[in-house]
Amino acid sequence: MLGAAETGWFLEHAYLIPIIPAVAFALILFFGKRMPMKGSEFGVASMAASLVLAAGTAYQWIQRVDFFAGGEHVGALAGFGRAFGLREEGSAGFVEPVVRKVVWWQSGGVEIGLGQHIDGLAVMALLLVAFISTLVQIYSLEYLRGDRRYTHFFAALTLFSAGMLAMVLAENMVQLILGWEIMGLCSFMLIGHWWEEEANAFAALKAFWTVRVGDIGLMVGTGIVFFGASAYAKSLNNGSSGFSIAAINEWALNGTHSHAILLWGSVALFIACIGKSGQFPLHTWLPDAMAGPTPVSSLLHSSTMVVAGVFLVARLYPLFHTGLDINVAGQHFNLIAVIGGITIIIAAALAFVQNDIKKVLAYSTVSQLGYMMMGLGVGAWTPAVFHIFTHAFFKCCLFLCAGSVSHSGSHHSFDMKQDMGGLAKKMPITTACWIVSTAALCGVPLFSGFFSKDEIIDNAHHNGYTVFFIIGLIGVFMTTAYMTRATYLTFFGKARGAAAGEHHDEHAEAVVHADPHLAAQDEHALDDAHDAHAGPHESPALITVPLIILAVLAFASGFLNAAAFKIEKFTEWVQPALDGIHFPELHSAEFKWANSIPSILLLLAGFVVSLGVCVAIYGEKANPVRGLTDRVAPLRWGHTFLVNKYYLDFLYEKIIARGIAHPISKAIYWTNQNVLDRVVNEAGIGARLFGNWVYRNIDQRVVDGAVDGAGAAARGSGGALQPVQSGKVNQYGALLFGFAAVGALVLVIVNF
Amino acid sequence: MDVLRNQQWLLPVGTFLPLAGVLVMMFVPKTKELLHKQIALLTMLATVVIGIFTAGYYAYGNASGKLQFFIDTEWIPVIHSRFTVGLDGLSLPLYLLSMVVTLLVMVYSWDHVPAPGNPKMFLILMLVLQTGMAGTFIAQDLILFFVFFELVLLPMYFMIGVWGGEQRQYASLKFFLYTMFGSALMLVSFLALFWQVQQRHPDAVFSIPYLIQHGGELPRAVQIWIFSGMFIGFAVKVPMFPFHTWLPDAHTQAPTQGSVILAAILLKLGTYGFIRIAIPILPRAAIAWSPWIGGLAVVGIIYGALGCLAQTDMKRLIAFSSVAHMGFVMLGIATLTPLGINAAVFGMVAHGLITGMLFFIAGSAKDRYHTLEIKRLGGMLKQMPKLGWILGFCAMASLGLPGLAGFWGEFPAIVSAYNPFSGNSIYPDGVNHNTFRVYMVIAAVGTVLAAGYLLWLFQRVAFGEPKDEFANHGHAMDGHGGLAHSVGAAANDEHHSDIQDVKLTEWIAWTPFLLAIVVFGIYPNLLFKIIDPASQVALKAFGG
Amino acid sequence: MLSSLLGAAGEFVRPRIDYHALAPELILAAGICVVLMVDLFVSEAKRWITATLSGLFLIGSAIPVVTLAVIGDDTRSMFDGRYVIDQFSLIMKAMFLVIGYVVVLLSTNEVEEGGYHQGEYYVLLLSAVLGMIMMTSARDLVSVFVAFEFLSIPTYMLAAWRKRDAKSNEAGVKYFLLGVFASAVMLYGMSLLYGVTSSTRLTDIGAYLADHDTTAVIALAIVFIVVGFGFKVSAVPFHSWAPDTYEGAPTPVTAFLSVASKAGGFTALVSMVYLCFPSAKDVWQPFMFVLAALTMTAGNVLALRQTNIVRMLAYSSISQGGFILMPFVVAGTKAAETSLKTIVVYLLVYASTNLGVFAVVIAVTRKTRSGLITSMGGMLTYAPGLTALMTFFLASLAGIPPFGGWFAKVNAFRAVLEAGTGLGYAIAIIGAVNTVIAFGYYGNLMREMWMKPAPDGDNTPVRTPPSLLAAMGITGAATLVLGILPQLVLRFGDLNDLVHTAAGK
Amino acid sequence: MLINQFLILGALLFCIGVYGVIARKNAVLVLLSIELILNAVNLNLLAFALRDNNPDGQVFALYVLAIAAAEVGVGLGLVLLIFRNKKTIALDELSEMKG
Repeated sequence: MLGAAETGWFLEHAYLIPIIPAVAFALILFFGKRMPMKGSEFGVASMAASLVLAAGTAYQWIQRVDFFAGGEHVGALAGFGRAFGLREEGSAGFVEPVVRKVVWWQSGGVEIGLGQHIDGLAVMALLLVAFISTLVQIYSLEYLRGDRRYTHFFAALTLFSAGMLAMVLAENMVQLILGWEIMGLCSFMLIGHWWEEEANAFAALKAFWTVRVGDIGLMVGTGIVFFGASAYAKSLNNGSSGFSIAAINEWALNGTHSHAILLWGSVALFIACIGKSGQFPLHTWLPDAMAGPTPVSSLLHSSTMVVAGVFLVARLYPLFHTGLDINVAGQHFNLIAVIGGITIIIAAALAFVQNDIKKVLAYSTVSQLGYMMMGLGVGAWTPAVFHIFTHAFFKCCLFLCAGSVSHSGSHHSFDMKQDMGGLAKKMPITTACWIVSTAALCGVPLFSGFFSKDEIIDNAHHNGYTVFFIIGLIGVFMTTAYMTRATYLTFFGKARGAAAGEHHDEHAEAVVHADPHLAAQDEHALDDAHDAHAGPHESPALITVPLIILAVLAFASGFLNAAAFKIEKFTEWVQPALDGIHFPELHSAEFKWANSIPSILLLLAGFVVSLGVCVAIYGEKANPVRGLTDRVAPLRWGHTFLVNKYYLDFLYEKIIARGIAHPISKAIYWTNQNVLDRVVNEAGIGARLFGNWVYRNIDQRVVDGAVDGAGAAARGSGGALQPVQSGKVNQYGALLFGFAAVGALVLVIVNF
Repeated sequence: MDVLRNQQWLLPVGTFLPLAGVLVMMFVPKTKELLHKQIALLTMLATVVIGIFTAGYYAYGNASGKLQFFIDTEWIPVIHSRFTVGLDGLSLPLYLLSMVVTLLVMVYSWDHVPAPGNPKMFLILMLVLQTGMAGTFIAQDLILFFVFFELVLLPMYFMIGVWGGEQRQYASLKFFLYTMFGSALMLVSFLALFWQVQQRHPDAVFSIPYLIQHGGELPRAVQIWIFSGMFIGFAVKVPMFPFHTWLPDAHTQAPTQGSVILAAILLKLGTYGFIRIAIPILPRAAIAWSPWIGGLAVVGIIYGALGCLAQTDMKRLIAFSSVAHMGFVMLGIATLTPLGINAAVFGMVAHGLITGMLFFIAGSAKDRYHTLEIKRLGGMLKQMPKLGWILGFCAMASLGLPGLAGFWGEFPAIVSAYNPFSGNSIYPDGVNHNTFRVYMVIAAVGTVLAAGYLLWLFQRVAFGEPKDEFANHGHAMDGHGGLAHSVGAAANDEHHSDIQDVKLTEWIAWTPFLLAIVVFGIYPNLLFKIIDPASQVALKAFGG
Repeated sequence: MLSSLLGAAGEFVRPRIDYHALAPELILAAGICVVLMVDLFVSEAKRWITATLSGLFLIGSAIPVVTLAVIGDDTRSMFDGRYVIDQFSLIMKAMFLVIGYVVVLLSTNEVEEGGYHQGEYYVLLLSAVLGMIMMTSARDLVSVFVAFEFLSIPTYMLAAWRKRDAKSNEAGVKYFLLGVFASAVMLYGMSLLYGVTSSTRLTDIGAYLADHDTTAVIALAIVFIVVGFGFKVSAVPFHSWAPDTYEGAPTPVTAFLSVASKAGGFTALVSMVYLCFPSAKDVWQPFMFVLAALTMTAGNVLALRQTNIVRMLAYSSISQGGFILMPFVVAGTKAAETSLKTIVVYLLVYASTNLGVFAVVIAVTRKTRSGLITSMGGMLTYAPGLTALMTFFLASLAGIPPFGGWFAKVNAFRAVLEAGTGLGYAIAIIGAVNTVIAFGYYGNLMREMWMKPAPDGDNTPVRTPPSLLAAMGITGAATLVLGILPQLVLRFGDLNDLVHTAAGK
Repeated sequence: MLINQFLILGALLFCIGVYGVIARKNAVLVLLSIELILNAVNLNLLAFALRDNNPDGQVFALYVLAIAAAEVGVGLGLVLLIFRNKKTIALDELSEMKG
């Protein structure tokens, strides 16, 4: 009964957004090779199409919100038979999400739909993903030109976006898992794109496995929540089951359930988020994932794969909010906040010791995700979501810049210390974009990061999470510091290695080994129009244009929700009704410049200190600071500790994985072969078989052994019986009559 | 019902038609190998056509809860056994699956008759096998079930023993003695069940529907004893954890076709037996046993996965993975909920398709490399991109990736384990939910291990560079390899070397599998809609 | 003094003789004479006629059996109930005649090529069969005894038929001496029984024993009688002759011994147990239990160790005999009828299957000329048909569906379980275990045929003569039918009359 | 009454016969011992027939005599056969087949 004003074609058909790329994936698969552009056109076209749809959806959603923002919709709402939540300052009233679905499968009375759950969050994410994916695909046209598995790459990339989009607008948990896992698969294919190299293949596996470990939580959690919520979902009788997201959220809030279920459910689900969003302690796969081509890294780490975890928390926020007692007076810690906080610090710390520019960015991503998680953890939902939004732009831009650098500046190397430095002059555009994005990342006022990140920190303070407030501030300092370092090493100072245009062979060799990308595209390396032998230079338009667009957004996107200037469009559009029925009642802080002073100061401090140190260490003239970590033991220990990533990888790979893969499974298998099999054999087939089998493992004898063994016990008696069969007539007679006599005797006595 | 009665002939014909083919082939001299292949193929085609008719006349929706094409005629009154056959939602998928799989295996055998040749006998055995399998799925009388169940035994025994690998004789005998032992116990418990029922109802018969009506009346202790007999009988076939040791040997030694049929159908006989016979007839025993079944199931999941990680032989690894996957099926069954049982049946079909496919790949790889030792393989993607990517695809399907068939067997099974016996409103026997919640977590861990061994296998076999011993022959990468080749066009460029990519017959035999995996994965309701009503009926005994 | 007794017996009345009922025996008897005569007058080259003739006569004497069955009114008894034609005897007669026919088919080439004395051979064969079909109707100690000797003595000679072959002689002598000894012991038992009950008519004896409680003498008598028949059915420990004799005798004769004379023994045992001393069950039931258990177990265990195929089959047939003895254990309980049916069914199945096995063995040994199990290797390559057939038969013996054996076994278990007595359950368990053990040697043989190469690498196909093919056809068909549609065979054969007399009515 | 003496004599003969069968190695002697048993049987039968004078026992005895004759005939034939092939009739020589 909603009028045209409230909904519209785009809203109704948002489900097309993931379908288009999915179809494109199939097209690329089957006809990709036949196409002039090797199938990439399908990818780009489909992403563009989804972008248009997403934009349309966003537009109509805003319309819808405005409609509901007005007062006259109460009557319309009455149709939904919902109590109407009290209105917070600056937040719209409850806006009915557009939920449409078709029956996907029903089993044992459960009916699972396949459809869309469009609300502010979904719209935001859709737009974001579609937009970034489009840019990344355009960028890849150039970046991967001539690659061996060009078609394959675009196929996987497109499917990847499809997966993310499907997850974003998932109507229920099963559909969400579907998208979630498809992303996992594609990340496997993309990270392992150059699988000829052992390392890449392994990185791909690692990514998949680590995420998969988290998925234990996803499955278990879904199960728990499902059974918790089904009763309530049925009572809604709008066809929603215990899997439906809307149902789960309302159920979590309506308090008709034991808190234990919520607690376990949310904990389990959060484990999944830890795995997906690279939170501590499952963050280790993220840096390794850099083995993939740069566009992949940027897509994965800006807006899609890794934010999926954060997205899930935001999506089921009522569940986590109630389950983990967020914002409950006196609760100064909760799982999400703690994990997020830890992640911020440890990741940032790791970023200092990286020489690979992409790794720096990777760790920065991890730490930013930490911010988002922490934001959600401290009850700052909107800032956290907004941070997803802004972070997408500047982080994607940073990655693409790094790609651009390696593509045209450093001869496909990512090593800041070896092959970079002083590129600012040679690659002005890239440099500019980089700096803008960096500023945004560090949260320089007026840049987008400022408006999102400071909101988080501010709210942490406001909601009484003092510890995390401080952590956030420290985070700001560290972020600035390591980004300054990276910037300095890459674009300033003295040009080194490839950046200086050196190409003596052993170095080239070194590079080949450092970067399989080159190894993979050897056959085209020569006729490459702008190949690195021409020395560092600016990248072509296909690369720079996306950079510029992103850089602009990295700056401007913040103004969607610049509390400082009383602009709260984002909040208005995205934030659901804080009515305690569909969404917990959150209280967000009033923005005051005063509150942001500490972070600004720390930011400056970080910049200055880091710059100083960098000049000191990497600058031309020698000075005492240089090599400090080698001379001072505690520093050295700290350094090695960081270089080894807190030995977490060692723990996972060497101890746990190898432990399971080798000793344990070997032991199990040995048990299987030598104990279990033995027992069964002996019980069933007899000891003889086993003896033969182990000691003379020859078919022939084994089987005979088995056959004879069928009466292993019997054999003994058989042997005993054989003398009886002596062939002597008299003995036969004796036997015959003897038995008869005995039998007779017994029976006679019995019957006397 | 009368509408259905008109098509009654479908079931017997569909089941026994292969035997007609056997009859013909017996009178064709074995030197005419081509003719034999043609006859066998035609027979199976005809059978599948019948199967399609069956599926066509089958009444879907809630009707699939009751038995259709139901025939109930006198067979052996002396032992109160009747020729009772029928088809419902539980059996239909498996019934059809068995036909299709056999047909495709025949296609594959067109140019893959394993040493020592003699396609005549090989194909005849396969046809007999088909009759046995189809019969087991339609039988609605315990004795009839037993007969068909056993009929499967000998052909498989010979298939492994004659056309198998190095240790075939050992493996085949092991397979035989195990199953024989199991089915002996099964038979005894069938008879015992019958006598128990007959003492209460003198006019008792062996028909399953009848026993389902009256089995519940038996006292709990009796039920438990009889159930234990059946349990061992079926568990050996499944195979469940402590009884599984025949499986790796049988699978590894069997010829490709044998492994495929084993994995795709034979293992299902056991699980099917649980759903069709043991649980509905002996509900109280089922409840008493379910924690143990579930326990063994999850042990099997973890155990099989760890076993896989230790393997050095590709085929043996796949074989072990069956133990793990059937663990999921059994877990679903143990929950005694419609959700779980649907998951189980779906899991059976999915596992049949996926693992069957994996065995096909292993077989073809063996044809090319003449070894399946994982450490000697590598870089398959470089030499045989299509084969390599199909392997990847199946690995993904097998580790339960949503959107592919495997997921719908695993995920609902895990979920349903959160609260088992939801349907049970009749028997108040104590049930501890927490046990199953622990199982649930363990099973979920199992999925990770599955990802572990499958991807590890894929990485070691497909990624990287080909090992030197194989590097020289086979074609070098021709600029465009990759996924686009994997499922894609059957354009099948010939390379004159012993390592060549997927062949035509292989494409024909495999494409249906691959398609089915995708289709069922994307639209699982195709199966669930059929299974669901039937499993509801099967659980009636619990008042669900 | 005899005359005085006769006088005491009173006026001699000519008994009414139902020639239709006696027709099978008469035709067979005539056949014997004819064959004998023909044998005298045809030349050595034409001796095969004797085989054909005897076959014809066997079929001929089967005709009245069929007619009788079709008419199938109440039982026909003669000589005031000392010679009875009832359903039971009709089934058994038919079975024996068919067995005889198949054995003739088996023998044809063997005897012809062996250059033995064909005429005499078939005469003896026929007379043995005659003895058997008499046994089925004998309802009197005397006629039982006569029939028993009638079916035994010819087989003594047949066992030693290969005159020049020491093994064959040995087989004959052993069989003979032990057989005679056993029958002598049995006779002694019979004489005691007669002494106690002062009648030789089984029903009278049954009636007497039903009224009086068993005394030591009766127990002794019963044991001795059972021993006599136990020897015939080669029940452990009276089996010791069987392996040696089977191995030594010509294979067709072995087939005959292992099937026909065993069945003959069981027929006698049935009429004894069900008519003569059913009410003394506490004497013979435990005894039967011990026999059955020993027989099936020892048979299996020893069969596992054999290397000679015929010897292996001998032990297998011993253990099968154990399974046939199984229902006797509960013959005195409420499961009496079931167990009687079971025995008949089992005999039918066993006869067809075992004859089939021997047919195949004969066919193969014609090529391999060796009695070793290993000589069956590679059969799949050079004789797939025979292999398949042999597999059927072995499967049937092992009790694997859908071949007759499973039905017989299921029946046997059913019978003993139905009785619900302690002994019944015990024997059931022993039987179940043995079923699995049995596959040990059957499977071993299958493995040889299917999975092993020919030992001498000679893969020339086997040439199977038509007579053998016919034999295989008959037995194979019978085995399959009995397995898939047992009802066809079991429709007739309502054996209640026998059982009801057993119940003492 | 005098029947007991007959029976005791019969039992005695029976035992002797059995002993002979088991102990004698000479085929002919074994044959003879079996004949002893048969005679014991006859003695019994006749005795019983005499006791309650009905002819069955005597008829039975006649049959036994006849058949015993036949048996002996066959038996001696076999023994001759053995003797021709092995030049001995000692039974413990006859153990080619065993086990």
